[in-house]
Amino acid sequence: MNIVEILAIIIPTALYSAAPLVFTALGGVFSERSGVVNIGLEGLMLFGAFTSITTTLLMQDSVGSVAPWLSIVIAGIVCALFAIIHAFASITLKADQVVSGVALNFLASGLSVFIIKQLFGKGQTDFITYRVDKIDVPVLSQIPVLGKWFFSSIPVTSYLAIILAFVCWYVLYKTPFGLRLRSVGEHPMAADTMGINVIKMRYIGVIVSGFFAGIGGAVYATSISGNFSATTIAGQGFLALAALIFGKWHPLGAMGAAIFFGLAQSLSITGAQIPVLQDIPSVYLRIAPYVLTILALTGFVGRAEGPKALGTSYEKGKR
Amino acid sequence: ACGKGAGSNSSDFHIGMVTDQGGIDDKSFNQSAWEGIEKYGKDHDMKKGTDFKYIQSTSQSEFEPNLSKFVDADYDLTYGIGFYLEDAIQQMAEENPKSRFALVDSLLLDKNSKPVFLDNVVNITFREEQGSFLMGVIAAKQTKTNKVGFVGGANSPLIKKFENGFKAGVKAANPKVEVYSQYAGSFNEADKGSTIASAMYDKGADVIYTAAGGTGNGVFTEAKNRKKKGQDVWVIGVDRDQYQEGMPENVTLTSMVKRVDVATYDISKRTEKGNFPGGKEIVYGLKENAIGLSPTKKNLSKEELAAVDEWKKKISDGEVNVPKTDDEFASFSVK
Amino acid sequence: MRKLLKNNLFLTIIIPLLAVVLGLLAGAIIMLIGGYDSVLGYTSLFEGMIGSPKAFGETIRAMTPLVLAGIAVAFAYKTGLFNIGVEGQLLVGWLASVWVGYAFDLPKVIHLPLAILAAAAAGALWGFIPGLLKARFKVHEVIVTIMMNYIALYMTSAIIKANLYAGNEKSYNIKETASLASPYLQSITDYSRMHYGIVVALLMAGMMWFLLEKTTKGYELKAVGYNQNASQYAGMSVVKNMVLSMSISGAFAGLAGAMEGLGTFQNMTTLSAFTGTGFDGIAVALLGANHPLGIVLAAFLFGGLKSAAPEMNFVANVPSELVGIIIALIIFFVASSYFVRWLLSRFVKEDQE
Amino acid sequence: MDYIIEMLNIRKEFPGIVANDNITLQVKKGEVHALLGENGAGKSTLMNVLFGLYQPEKGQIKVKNQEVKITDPNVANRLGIGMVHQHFMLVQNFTVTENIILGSEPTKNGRLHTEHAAQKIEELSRQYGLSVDPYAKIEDISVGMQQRVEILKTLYRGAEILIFDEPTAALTPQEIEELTQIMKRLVQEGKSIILITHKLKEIMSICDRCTVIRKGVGIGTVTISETNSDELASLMVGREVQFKTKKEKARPGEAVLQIHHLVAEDARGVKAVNDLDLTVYGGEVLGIAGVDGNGQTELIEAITGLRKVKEGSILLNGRELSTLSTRKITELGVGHIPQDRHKHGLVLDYSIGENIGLQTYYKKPYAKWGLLNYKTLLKKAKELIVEFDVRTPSVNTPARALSGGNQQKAIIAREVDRSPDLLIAARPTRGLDVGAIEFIHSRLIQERDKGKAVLLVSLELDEVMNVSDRIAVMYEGKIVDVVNADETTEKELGLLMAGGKREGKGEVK
Ligand SMILES: Nc1ncnc2c1ncn2[C@@H]1O[C@H](COP(=O)(O)OP(=O)(O)OP(=O)(O)O)[C@@H](O)[C@H]1O
Ligand SMILES: Nc1ncnc2c1ncn2[C@@H]1O[C@H](COP(=O)(O)OP(=O)(O)OP(=O)(O)O)[C@@H](O)[C@H]1O
Ligand SMILES: [Mg+2]
Ligand SMILES: [Mg+2]
Repeated sequence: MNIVEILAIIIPTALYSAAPLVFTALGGVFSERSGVVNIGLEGLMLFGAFTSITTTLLMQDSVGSVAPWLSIVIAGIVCALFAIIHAFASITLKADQVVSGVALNFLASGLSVFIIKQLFGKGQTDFITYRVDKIDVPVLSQIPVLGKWFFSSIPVTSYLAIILAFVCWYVLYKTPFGLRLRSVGEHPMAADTMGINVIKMRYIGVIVSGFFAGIGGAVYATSISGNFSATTIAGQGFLALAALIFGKWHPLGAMGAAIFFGLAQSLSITGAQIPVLQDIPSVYLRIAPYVLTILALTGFVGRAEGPKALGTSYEKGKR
Repeated sequence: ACGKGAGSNSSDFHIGMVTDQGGIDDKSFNQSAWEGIEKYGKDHDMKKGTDFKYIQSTSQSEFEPNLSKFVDADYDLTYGIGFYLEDAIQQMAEENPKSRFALVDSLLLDKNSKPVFLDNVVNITFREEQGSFLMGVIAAKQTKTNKVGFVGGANSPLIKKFENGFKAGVKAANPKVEVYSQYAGSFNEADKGSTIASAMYDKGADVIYTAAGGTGNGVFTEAKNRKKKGQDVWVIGVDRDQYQEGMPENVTLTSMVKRVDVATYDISKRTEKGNFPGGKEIVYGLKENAIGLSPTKKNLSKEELAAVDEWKKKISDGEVNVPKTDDEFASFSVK
Repeated sequence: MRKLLKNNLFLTIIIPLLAVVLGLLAGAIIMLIGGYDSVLGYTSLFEGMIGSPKAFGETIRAMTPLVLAGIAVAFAYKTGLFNIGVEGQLLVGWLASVWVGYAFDLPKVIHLPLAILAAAAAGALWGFIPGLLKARFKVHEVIVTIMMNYIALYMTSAIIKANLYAGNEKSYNIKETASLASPYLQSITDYSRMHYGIVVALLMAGMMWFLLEKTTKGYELKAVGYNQNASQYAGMSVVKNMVLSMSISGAFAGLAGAMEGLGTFQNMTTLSAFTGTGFDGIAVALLGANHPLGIVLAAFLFGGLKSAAPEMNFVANVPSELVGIIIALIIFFVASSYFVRWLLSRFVKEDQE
Repeated sequence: MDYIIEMLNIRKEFPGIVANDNITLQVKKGEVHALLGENGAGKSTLMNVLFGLYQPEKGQIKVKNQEVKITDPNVANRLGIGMVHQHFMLVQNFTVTENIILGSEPTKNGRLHTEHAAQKIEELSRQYGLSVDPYAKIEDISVGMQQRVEILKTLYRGAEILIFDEPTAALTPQEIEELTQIMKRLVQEGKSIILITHKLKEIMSICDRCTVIRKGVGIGTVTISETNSDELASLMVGREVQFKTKKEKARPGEAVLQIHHLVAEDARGVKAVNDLDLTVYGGEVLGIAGVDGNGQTELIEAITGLRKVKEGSILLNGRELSTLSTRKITELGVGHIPQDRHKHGLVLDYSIGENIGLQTYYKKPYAKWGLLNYKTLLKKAKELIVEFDVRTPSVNTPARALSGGNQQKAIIAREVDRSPDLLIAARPTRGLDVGAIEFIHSRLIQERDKGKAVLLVSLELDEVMNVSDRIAVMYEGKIVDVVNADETTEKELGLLMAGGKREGKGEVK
């Protein structure tokens, strides 16, 4: 296999498996930019996967192939609501944000399987009939080389994720809303003196993160796993969190980091199929993505400076 | 814990089962094992939940306590499903010589990991390699590219049986066919499954045999995506008839079914009849119809089926000895 | 009552208790909604926790690694670091203990401590790396520890496969001389798997408290956690203290691994997914308000609930996941009760002076 | 008589304290009205009430004779009330414009319309003589500049009444001068100003009237033209206050600190201390005068081992320091009162007692074999709290909850108690009231009289002149001249600080 063919395997699979991380990491950007740590991404993602699969299973006979798409939206909404728990505990009740995030994870995993057992009488759902499929982009996929790399056998969701990253960037850096959200995460008291409702902004941040993380989980479920069980989401949320920090809390950075994971992942997996890499012991290939990330951070990315007020609850008149 | 016959005494024979972390509805051997017990229960009007019952293990540390629940409630026979329960079964069996256990998929191993046998434990194992061999034959006949793939879960002796059996079958049916094989490293990473499959398909394989549990889901996903786009690719399922998983795109060529239910039914019967085969390894294979082709054969051609029957006979007659390990495969050949 | 409210200790105790009660109440409601017999559910749950000597023994066994995971998280937390790498540190500790426990032939007095130390050392190393990267290169410890978790997960399996493989996806068993298992403890808890690890765990909890509250090192570690500039100004080495803090935290986590390797299982399986103990550790630390005593109690509760879940499932058919839900709710209530605490503290301020 | 602002019988309580007890404040249109009081007297609180950050328990607020309820800063803004906070309310990594428009952003079809805003800001800053670059990031601009941004924030919202909470505490003399001009300008343009400051000189120079608060209670309002600083001071503290710290002539001894050809770089790698020579003798206070940013900070950090020494030598009693660690240097007898008490001086989350132990916790008798003996540590702390009259509920109160004044006293207690041969005091009276200042200055003199060397760095000329025996003027990383305090004048120093030379004398190297 020559390099062109190898890339034609690696890039599409990377974009394919990166999409859920991108969505989730973008969600994280909103929450943490508003000053609320969100360890709960894992739980939100899991709950999104759960919601999308259940709803798809319930809808698919009636609505057919649009079921997964509907379910993704529903998952987003449900998780936006689910995230309110985190918001209420950590913003209104001033609970330690990490604590309530962790609690959210426990709750999500317990509740989802519990409900599954209620609904289907078993801890693992059937497979959905209609999924989010990989597609070849008409015309573009015909372009020599590039077509195979970037426009073949990639699900629409991957493109949506990338587009969304740019939308988020625009919203956060080019609109009043974004300016206010970021100010609340940097210096809530300053924002307050400028008449910005800190509490409200933070709620929005957390709820948006729930929405996107839910979509992230749903995308994973409907485009990759195809069913839901306790182990469907196992750590992807934490990877998304890492991507968000890796990307320095910037939408495009987070997207880049998520795709970087995707690439490293698919390289490490397809490695066993690639002539040169074949001979490397598989364990090295498996840990490569994580080692690479650490090296990248240590090497060139360096210090990740989070929002100044990240993790602190806001009290009027506290110095 | 509650004593035997809590509720009613519809029967004085009690069967317990402890799943491994896969859970009761793993679409695999836990589920199949339970189906066998359930069937046996129904046939002998035993009461589900009291006369026959299962506990799911959510973590490795629960195996032992879960088994002991049945011991304490002195059930007559307790199944431990999957080799992960080996230690726990051994421990419990030694502590409770009166209770009888059945361990699926493994022998008991001693300190130097040599097999040991306890009189109150029956070891149930299967000749997965035989079934896998037939899958290999089918794959070799089916492929148009002369390339096929095998995707395994964790790289363990058990899954190795699937791989080597498969490779042997391919080799036997058509030595020119190349087999790509790769292990995902775990049974629950669908994304890895689909990435591996995608790589194999891209390299020209058109049939993939998957023995990888949830990781296999990814293989199906990938195949369906490609079938949709008109690519002629197939998946061979494992453990149960995975025809449904292949729908609606219909990518399941066939499945290697491992009838754990046959075994659990059989052992339960023997035990109730009073001849519990303790201290033995009971092996189930083609001969016992505990290993074989899925009932759904829609996608198989006449000659594929013919070939299958031919090899089945050879194997049953012991003409062909299907390799389990890499070494056995290395020295495997058919005249 | 006022008087009591002033007593902070009283608050620290009453609030978690309250949270636990509320959590269980909520759990009962969920059971009812799910159409289960919540009375039977809870009776069996408590049966499974402390109903019999054996159940009790299993609860202790289950809590042992949780205590250590908990203090690992808490220690880092108290020194201004967030260690979600406990999972990985636990895994390498587990492997190290098993390896030493298997590979050497020594008298127990040497072998057992050696195996335990090996676990601590391995865990410490796994904490040292993120600590160093944080201190030297300002790399966020959260990412690095997450990455280190995966590296640990895959490397431990690979090493077992390569060097310790006894078949059936597990390593060789450790030698008797390295085992924490105790026939005595087992016999008094009619053959639970309770082992001497609990002693280690409790000692370490005491150790953490002593280290942070009674030593100059602890004073430094906390100072660096609160304000690096001031610590530098006072002549403390920020880098050294950060690295040390993460290493110690990692060592605790590594010991949690030893509890599994030398105590409960006597070997290690080639895991393909995380054990979750590390993340439970975060919950335990938080419920225990990062205080050693609180952590021990929290670990007892979580350990008990977890080890009793199957019993509840067995007797009352309530899905084990309910326990997860209850735990989550308890954490929420505790977390939110910092708000209550804050409110009360305001009252208290008022009527002094 | 029409007032633009009337705060009548305001009462504001915080758990534990009554911050404002029945205070009345009446501001005329177009005047500069001073609000004077000790640390913790309740000035900021009162202003935060006016600005809508706090709600009063009792009292009435009128703006232009209309009774109003100021429920949050938005309302205040709408009523034309703007506030320049004591601790700046600026988002560090935002640009000037972003900070100013925050909360009332101009948009063009949903998109931030920064260019437009930037123009408006430029016009404003031209109108009021504040030269501010709208596109600069806050973290890159000087404190004085930042304050002007705060002012622009209020003007941008069309404020009629501007509140300044201790605006000069953080400023250099030059910046203070500029600020005074700006205020005068604002008043000309018809604005009214409420000014909180501890510096009576400023009040005397620019204010029309002054309201005095003591421990939360309104003492009264005086017209500046009819009073003098002494009266104001005693009104505020409730007793006579000593301004000119009294001290006998210094009796200098051996050279304690000798610096030769010292070079140290700042964060950006620029030579902030550039070939500097300086000697401080025992038994004298050497003051370093200079405009902020001429290397004072770097110099101190170099001496105390917090910053790498590039070249040159630093000798303490003949012992080389430049290669030693901060701890070693401290142990050799250097005391350091840092210029930012919150950043360097204190661990705000530690109790005041623990903070007092910050330099000695590891030494006998507080520690043995690595074990910390809290009992002795806190016992010692209690003694010092009494000796230096640090006003705190208890030794276990977190440092965070103390007033800057008291926080500063605690730090001084800690450093002075070790009776170091060299005591470095960097801007020791920042933000403090005259009472506290008086106390701190006298402690510095006491150390001198014990024969210790005291190195005082301050941006406030009268502090330097008042406390020091000799004054070294620092300019662009060098000591440009050393003069005797009682022989020099503010004018001369001002000249030197601006890089000029003293007539009759060549530039000293
Ligand atoms: N947010 C708060 N919570 C509790 N107490 C407070 C708060 N803010 C101020 N106080 C108390 O109110 C009193 C007055 O505080 P305030 O900030 O008004 O003093 P100040 O006059 O501004 O002092 P300074 O001159 O140091 O600025 C202080 O004793 C302080 O303890
Ligand atoms: N959150 C708070 N809790 C308790 N007291 C507070 C709080 N915020 C401010 N204070 C009190 O308000 C008073 C003045 O606070 P302020 O912010 O003006 O500090 P300061 O004393 O002026 O010192 P500096 O000006 O150097 O910050 C102090 O007595 C301080 O204790
Ligand atoms: Mg103030
Ligand atoms: Mg002040």
